[in-house]
Amino acid sequence: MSTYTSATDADRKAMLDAIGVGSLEELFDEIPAAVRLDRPLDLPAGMSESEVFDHLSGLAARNRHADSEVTFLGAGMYDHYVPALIDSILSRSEFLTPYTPYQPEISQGGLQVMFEFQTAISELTGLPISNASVYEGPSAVAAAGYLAKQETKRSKLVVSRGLHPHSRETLATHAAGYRMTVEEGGLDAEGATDIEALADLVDDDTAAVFVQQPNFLGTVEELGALGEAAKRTGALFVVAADPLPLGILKAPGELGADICVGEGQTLGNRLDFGGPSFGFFSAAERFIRKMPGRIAGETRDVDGKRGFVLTLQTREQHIRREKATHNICTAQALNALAGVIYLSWLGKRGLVEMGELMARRTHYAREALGLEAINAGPVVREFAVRVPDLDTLFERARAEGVNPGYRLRDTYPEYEDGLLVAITERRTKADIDQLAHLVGAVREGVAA
Amino acid sequence: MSTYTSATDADRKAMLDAIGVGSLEELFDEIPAAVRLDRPLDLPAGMSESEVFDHLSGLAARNRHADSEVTFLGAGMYDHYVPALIDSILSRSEFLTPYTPYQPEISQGGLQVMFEFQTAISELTGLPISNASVYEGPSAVAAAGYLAKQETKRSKLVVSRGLHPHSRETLATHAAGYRMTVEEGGLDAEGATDIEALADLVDDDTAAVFVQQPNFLGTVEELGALGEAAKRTGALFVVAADPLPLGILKAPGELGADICVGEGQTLGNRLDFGGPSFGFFSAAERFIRKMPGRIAGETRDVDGKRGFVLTLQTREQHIRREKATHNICTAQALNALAGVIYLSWLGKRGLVEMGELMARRTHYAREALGLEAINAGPVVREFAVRVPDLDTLFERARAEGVNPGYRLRDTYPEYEDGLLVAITERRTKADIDQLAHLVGAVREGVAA
Amino acid sequence: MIDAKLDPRGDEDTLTIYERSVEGRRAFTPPVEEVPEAPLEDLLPGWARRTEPAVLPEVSEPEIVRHYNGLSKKNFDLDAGFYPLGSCTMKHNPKLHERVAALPGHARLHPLQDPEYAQGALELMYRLQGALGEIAGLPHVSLQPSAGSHGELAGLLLTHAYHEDRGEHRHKVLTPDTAHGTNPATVTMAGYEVVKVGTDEHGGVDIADLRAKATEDVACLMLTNPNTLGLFDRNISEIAEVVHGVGATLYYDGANLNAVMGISRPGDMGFDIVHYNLHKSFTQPHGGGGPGAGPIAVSDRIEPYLPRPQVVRTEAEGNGAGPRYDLDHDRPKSIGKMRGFQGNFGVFVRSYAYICSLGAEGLREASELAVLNANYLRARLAAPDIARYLPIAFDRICMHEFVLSGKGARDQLGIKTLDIAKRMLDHEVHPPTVYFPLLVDEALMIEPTETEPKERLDHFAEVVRSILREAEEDPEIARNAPYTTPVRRLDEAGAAKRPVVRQGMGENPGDPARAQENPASATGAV
Amino acid sequence: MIDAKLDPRGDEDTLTIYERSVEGRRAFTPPVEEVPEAPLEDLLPGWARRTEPAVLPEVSEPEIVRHYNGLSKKNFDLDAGFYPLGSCTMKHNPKLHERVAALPGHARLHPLQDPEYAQGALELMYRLQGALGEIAGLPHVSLQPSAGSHGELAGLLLTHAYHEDRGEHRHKVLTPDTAHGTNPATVTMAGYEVVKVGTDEHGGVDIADLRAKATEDVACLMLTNPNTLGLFDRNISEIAEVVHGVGATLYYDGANLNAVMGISRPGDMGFDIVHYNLHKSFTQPHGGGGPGAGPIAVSDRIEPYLPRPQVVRTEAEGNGAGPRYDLDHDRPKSIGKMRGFQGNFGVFVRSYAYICSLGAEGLREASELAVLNANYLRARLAAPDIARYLPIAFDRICMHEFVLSGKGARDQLGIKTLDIAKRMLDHEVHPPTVYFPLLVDEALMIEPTETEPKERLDHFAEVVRSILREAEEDPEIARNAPYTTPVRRLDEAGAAKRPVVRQGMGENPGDPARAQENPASATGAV
Ligand SMILES: Cc1ncc(COP(=O)(O)O)c(C=O)c1O
Ligand SMILES: Cc1ncc(COP(=O)(O)O)c(C=O)c1O
Repeated sequence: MSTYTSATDADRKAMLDAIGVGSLEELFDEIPAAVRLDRPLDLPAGMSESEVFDHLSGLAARNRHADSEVTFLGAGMYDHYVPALIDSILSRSEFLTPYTPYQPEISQGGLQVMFEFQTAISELTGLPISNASVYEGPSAVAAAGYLAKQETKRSKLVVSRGLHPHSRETLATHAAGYRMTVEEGGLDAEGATDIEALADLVDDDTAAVFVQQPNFLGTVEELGALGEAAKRTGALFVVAADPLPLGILKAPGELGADICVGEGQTLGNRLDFGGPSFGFFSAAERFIRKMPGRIAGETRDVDGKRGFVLTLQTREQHIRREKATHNICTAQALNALAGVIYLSWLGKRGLVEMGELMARRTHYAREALGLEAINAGPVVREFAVRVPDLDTLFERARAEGVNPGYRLRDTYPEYEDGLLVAITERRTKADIDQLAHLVGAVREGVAA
Repeated sequence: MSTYTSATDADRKAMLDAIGVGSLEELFDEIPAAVRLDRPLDLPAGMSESEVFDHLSGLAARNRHADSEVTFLGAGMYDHYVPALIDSILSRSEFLTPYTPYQPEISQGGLQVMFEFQTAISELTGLPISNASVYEGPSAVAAAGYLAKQETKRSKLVVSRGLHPHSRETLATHAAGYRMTVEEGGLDAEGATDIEALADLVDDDTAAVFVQQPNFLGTVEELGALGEAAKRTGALFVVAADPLPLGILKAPGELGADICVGEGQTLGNRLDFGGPSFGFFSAAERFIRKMPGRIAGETRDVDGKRGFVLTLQTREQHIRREKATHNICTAQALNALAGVIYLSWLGKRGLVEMGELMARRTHYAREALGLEAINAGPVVREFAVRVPDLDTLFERARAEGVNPGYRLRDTYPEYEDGLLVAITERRTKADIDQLAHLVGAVREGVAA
Repeated sequence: MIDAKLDPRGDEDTLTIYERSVEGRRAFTPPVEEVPEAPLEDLLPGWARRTEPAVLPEVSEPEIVRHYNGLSKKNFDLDAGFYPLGSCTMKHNPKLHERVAALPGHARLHPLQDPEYAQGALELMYRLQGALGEIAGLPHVSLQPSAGSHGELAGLLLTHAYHEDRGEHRHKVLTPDTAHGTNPATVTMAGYEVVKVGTDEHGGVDIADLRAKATEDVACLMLTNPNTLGLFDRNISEIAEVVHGVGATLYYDGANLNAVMGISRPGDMGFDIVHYNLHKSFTQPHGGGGPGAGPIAVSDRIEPYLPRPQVVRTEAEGNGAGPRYDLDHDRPKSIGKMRGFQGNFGVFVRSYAYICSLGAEGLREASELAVLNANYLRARLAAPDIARYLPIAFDRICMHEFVLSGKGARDQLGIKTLDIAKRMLDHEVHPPTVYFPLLVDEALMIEPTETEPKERLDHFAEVVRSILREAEEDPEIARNAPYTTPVRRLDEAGAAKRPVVRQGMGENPGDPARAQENPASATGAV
Repeated sequence: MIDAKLDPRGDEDTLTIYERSVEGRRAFTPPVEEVPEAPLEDLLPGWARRTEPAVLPEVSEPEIVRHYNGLSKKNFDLDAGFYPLGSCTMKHNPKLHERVAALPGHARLHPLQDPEYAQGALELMYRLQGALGEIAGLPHVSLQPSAGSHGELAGLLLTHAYHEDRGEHRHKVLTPDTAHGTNPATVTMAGYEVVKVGTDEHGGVDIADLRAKATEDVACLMLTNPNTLGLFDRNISEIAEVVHGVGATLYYDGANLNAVMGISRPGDMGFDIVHYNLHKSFTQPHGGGGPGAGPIAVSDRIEPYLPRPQVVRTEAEGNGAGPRYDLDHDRPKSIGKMRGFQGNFGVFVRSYAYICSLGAEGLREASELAVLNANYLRARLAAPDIARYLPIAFDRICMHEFVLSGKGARDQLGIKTLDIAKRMLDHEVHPPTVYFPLLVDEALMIEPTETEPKERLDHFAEVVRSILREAEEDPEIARNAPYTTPVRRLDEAGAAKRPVVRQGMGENPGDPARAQENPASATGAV
């Protein structure tokens, strides 16, 4: 008998009697023989808890994780420290196991968390409305595209090449469903979005223009100018942002963004080989009834006591069905909880300190490596350089337990020898110096 | 400012004003200058959370733990699997952070756990009274000695050499305080307590006789006969038992034990380099007002609702002070909780299955190794053998990531070449075969 | 019971973390800085630099913990009691899964780690793909979608790509009137028009209606089987024939897969595309609204269009070496990506652990017991004193769930399904899904799952009985319920009318004194 | 507020795990057996074999989790709110500590692992020894004792060994009348006779009385400073002189160390032996009654007698190599062992992490703020409308805690300290320690600790005020409190008179039907 179920033989008998059938099989008489599986599933037999643990530990041991090497790999997810209080709170069954809060009277904890989360995200992005989470970063970009379609009824989406390749591809995939086209504007010689090239793509049929802050190469984009170019013909200006550096970067909402979305992993979520984390979605107030996803709102109960509910539900699939603003149902509540705990943990001053620390170390690293910059302009957590002998560097570095970063050629063939280096508070000066030393050694070897 | 405290500068000022002093220092004017420390403590500066984590991870990485080798090391603590639900429940602040339940109305959770724990321990030991935990195994033995002193007013304690060396030494250390002497009876050629030798030591001044089940070599002792010998002159018969094999071994209480104590680590507690775990203490009903430690009892509240309280407190130090039955205050409540969850997890049938599994594998291992047995009689989880070239075996085995067990010569010089091999459900047939293969290889090498 | 005078507990428990903030407090210390202390002005130009800090709470660690622990206590959860939320499969979440998901080799693995150094993760995904494919009876699996509705969207995008690739331009998608809301919402998002198909008197698809609507312009029929009434559609093979007859795809909404694991497979029923809700059938904890994962499985003809990358396995070349796992990006007909990276890997770990624990037999037993529990509870609730108020919508053997109608209670007792649900809160059980499926008047959709013991089902039946009996005496009790919860019925209409969706927006009912401690920031968000 | 008719919640919540047991259910599956399936009869002789299985609960995993989660909700805990339990130092337990203690290198390390393969653990212990020694101002530390009272016993056994080694046979130990109960209990366990020393009008040791009782037969004076009144004994140097003058040792009960870390050191005060409560000053979570740890530190003359083994450090011999840590068992004068293995290592990890986090400055600040918080709360409670009922026992600047007397409330309002404490439960704060120290009539011993924010102290003062004000109107409210807790006042006398200390003992008030499902076992324990 399974250890997750309780039905003993005696239970089964009593229950079958109450139902009025003679056997378990009889319950499945409803299923025509033609579509019944007449053999056991071709899967291994069940295992005891310790055996499953051993099996999965064995698999996990074959991954080189962020504590088993010194990693400069970022490119969308970053090795930040997740404080222990997040584990402690998230592991509570009261947060871990409930469904979406359909019964607000017994879900005030989760609902208030959403309200707090929405507040914090609005603070970061400078946009007054935020939902309670979407799946993750790139699909949040796609969700912004859908809002733009519904809002403008136009059929073209314009993206900067500085937008994460996964976001661009995800948007394109979704755009096929939206029956929209996607056009891409390139980067300039500084690794920033080429404003003129982008402006040239924006026309009367453009529903939205997408840029990323900082962009994929780590460049801090001039959002103000980009926004102006984007909005000339009434397109929406959508900024995809890493929320963590927003502690030191001007809020997208202050620089003209209509919508700011992003990947929330950097806010207290594990790397988890790419998920689950959360996406966030914030927008100007006029979009409040066009937002995707759950939104918690404040209200009062019949006794006048303050409380929270899921609100503006007439936007949603379970009420509006084919007219819904989005099809999302299950989102990323637990990950968003990690996000708001993380932001509370950092606090108002810590967020700035974290941003400053990253910016300082990033600049230090760019100088220490002494390589030709692909983006020489402002950077805060990541930067791209050209490495004459990239493969040799990787070979040597990995043998020493160092992961130098992301090879741009995989997604940006124009930067064949490009290396994207990410910095977090986990990368100490000693780590950076070690990478610099490796770079130096390889260059000498190449020169020799 | 520390992140665990909240007093901002403004708070401090307001609070000092309310107190009516001008500075924090003033509060310490109470302490004479002569005994004030006039320098900072000679300790490193504080660190951020991630730095502390890195530092401790670095230390932890320098330990070879039970998942990083195949270990046959037991000798009092054993590598059993701790099911995940224990972590989940123990990590709840409601169990982790409260004090001893001095206010029963807001401690019913902890108190009921104690009641359930006491019930389960009584079931295992076959003795009707159990307390809610003592520190750990050897000091539980010492606590039994103190009860025996108070009960019999006699001055001698007799121990079997089969009692864990740590228990014997701890008892002797405490006996110095009790103003009692300790005499030791040896083991026979089969590695069991030599009943006659023990009987010879028992006289009219003997307060208690101590044996262990299974004994340190793993031998299952004939408790019935030992108990008879022990109790001839009115001494108490104390059995120190590993609670896990009690699923298949006759309960000490059925075989004449007056007191059964033991180390609880094997019941769902981590190895933790030796602690914290818990000790248990169970006894015949006549000792109910002489027990050490906390005891939870069932009662009712003013509305007639069932509830639990700490009971029989007139035994304890906070009421009885110098007349207390023991000085224990803080015990091991959280570890005992792990114990009762573990026993509920195993359940009535699982406890037997676990015992059978250990016994089967233990016998398999003893045969597979093909070495001369030190204890050829019944064993259930551990056994002792002679290894002609013990040091070579350790050298080779450790190089292969195998820890063959415990070298008896450290505490039993009479078994110079003795190896104590422990088996748990974590040691698979393949592990045992690997050890057997190593033993074979070394013997061939020795022979050659 | 407690009279107001005796209960001094106040409203402190509704303060937000912002309202607990005091300037200067903190829970975070930055690590020691070893690199040169350049001022930010030197590193970032003025146009990029934030001048007013974002307003975040300022709270010490102990008080953050107390705040969120306190909030948690206002949630009812699956580990607290019975949670028969229909269509949601609230089965036990084994604690082992949290442990294995937290292993650093999983939790701390970067998604762009070279496959060479992520062999364990890729093997796990590959094995999970294989197991899911076997369970659905469809060979090709993509783990990428993030939830059920995301899987649905992927499914329709695949359908679109498939038809376009054949030069067919189709515009309609059929959904039964019992469909979950995500189905029609997805249809619109995927660029199709929804055409509703009716339900017959047995609770299945109205075949005549289907035949009428299944035209050459139809791209897909989205179905779940058992459907949202908890009934297995016996005509499934005929339905498949009709749909395939017009060249459309048949899509399986896998939310109800928990009824048929190891018993009947969507692939064998004729479905082309299936999504799984790993957070339902495969027990990823729901987290109060996610995370989940919505992998999809497809038949051969759909395979070329699957999202990229796919996890693939290459057999070893040399001897001794094991197989190698890789991410295959080179899929020219792929629809592209549904999201970043490879999907919700942490969810995969848990669901894979679940499949390992249960094995073939255990999965089948899980479905059997889910169906046993549902039918037993159905039988208990068929007692005349209950069924006269809450008759079952379709009186048949059900699968893993069933739907009652609250029509009788409304008409005879004057209490609505909502009132019954709210009164259940006082009994410390979670109410069923209510007012869905739309087809059933005052619906109560009950899914006990296999992990509930018989006593919980018996208790639930008694709760229902006692609520009805109480309402016979005094319907006001239910109408004004709940009474024992942290808050009572909330003004949802008011919340939607004048939305306050963040701290300080509109009228803030928080303590004004505290509000002043957090003056509005430059962005105006707080 | 809820009237009985509206609250259907029953007594189900008091069922024990035994009462939830149903024969045949299980949460455990044994691993697959690969070795020969010998029947137990072949492996164990009949005299050794159990015939009737021990009665343990039979429950599935989900229901075990629900049971214990449910129980947990009936506990008030430090993460729930203010917990000013005097003498217990209920300071915040940082969550980081649970994480580092759970690292497999710590949690899965066998205590008898060869030191060579346990260098990290030994280094941690060595570093902790060093830090504790520095904090106490005594150079030699043994981490072995399991709790404070165990440390006390170790201290007296050391004293005994020390004197015996010098050929001195002493029989008495002095303890002040303010001493914690463990002190006299320990004295008896260590074979000595207790001699009580009085308290002077400032709350310190009565020096004259001490001088009179400090004879050559005295082995030790056990003291805590600040003492249990929260007062620092200004005469400490004189006291030390008197005690040392007769050749006795001076023992420091470290339960109150949290007042003086980095400010004043027991070693500098003249103490010979100190114990620490790592579960107090060094924030090991209390776990509802343990685990803790009670390391000791001693002066040079006591060092030879310390328990074995000791962790020692050997400097590297070759160059490049680091130091090596070892367990030194070769201590001929050692008193032996206080327990198995090396002590509660898991506790050491947490306390070491704490010391690393705070550092020298942070530890001092912790003590400063503990004293600030105590004095602030003292000042708040000195308001005339409170102090007239609850005057402070000794009106001085206090250290980390202070003691009020409930005499006024009892005499003028007719409510006892116990009533006030019970009424606090309704306010969701933990009451102070009550009726200790014995010296103070109707004592309330209040220790806020440094981790409480000012608002919590203010709130507590308001709670006290409101309870007193309410009692002025109607003392019955407090006398019958609490009202809002899972149970109300319990019959403790009855429990002690007819003790029921396990399931099924004596009269069992559980549901008799359920009790029958668990028939008594052979051992009669259930
Ligand atoms: C029948 C049905 N289909 C689809 C969904 C959507 O799944 P998800 O919430 O994972 O997006 C649900 C979830 O409630 C469902 O019940
Ligand atoms: C003053 C004092 N001494 C000694 C002790 C005993 O410490 P432990 O509970 O760790 O044995 C305590 C604990 O309450 C105490 O407060």
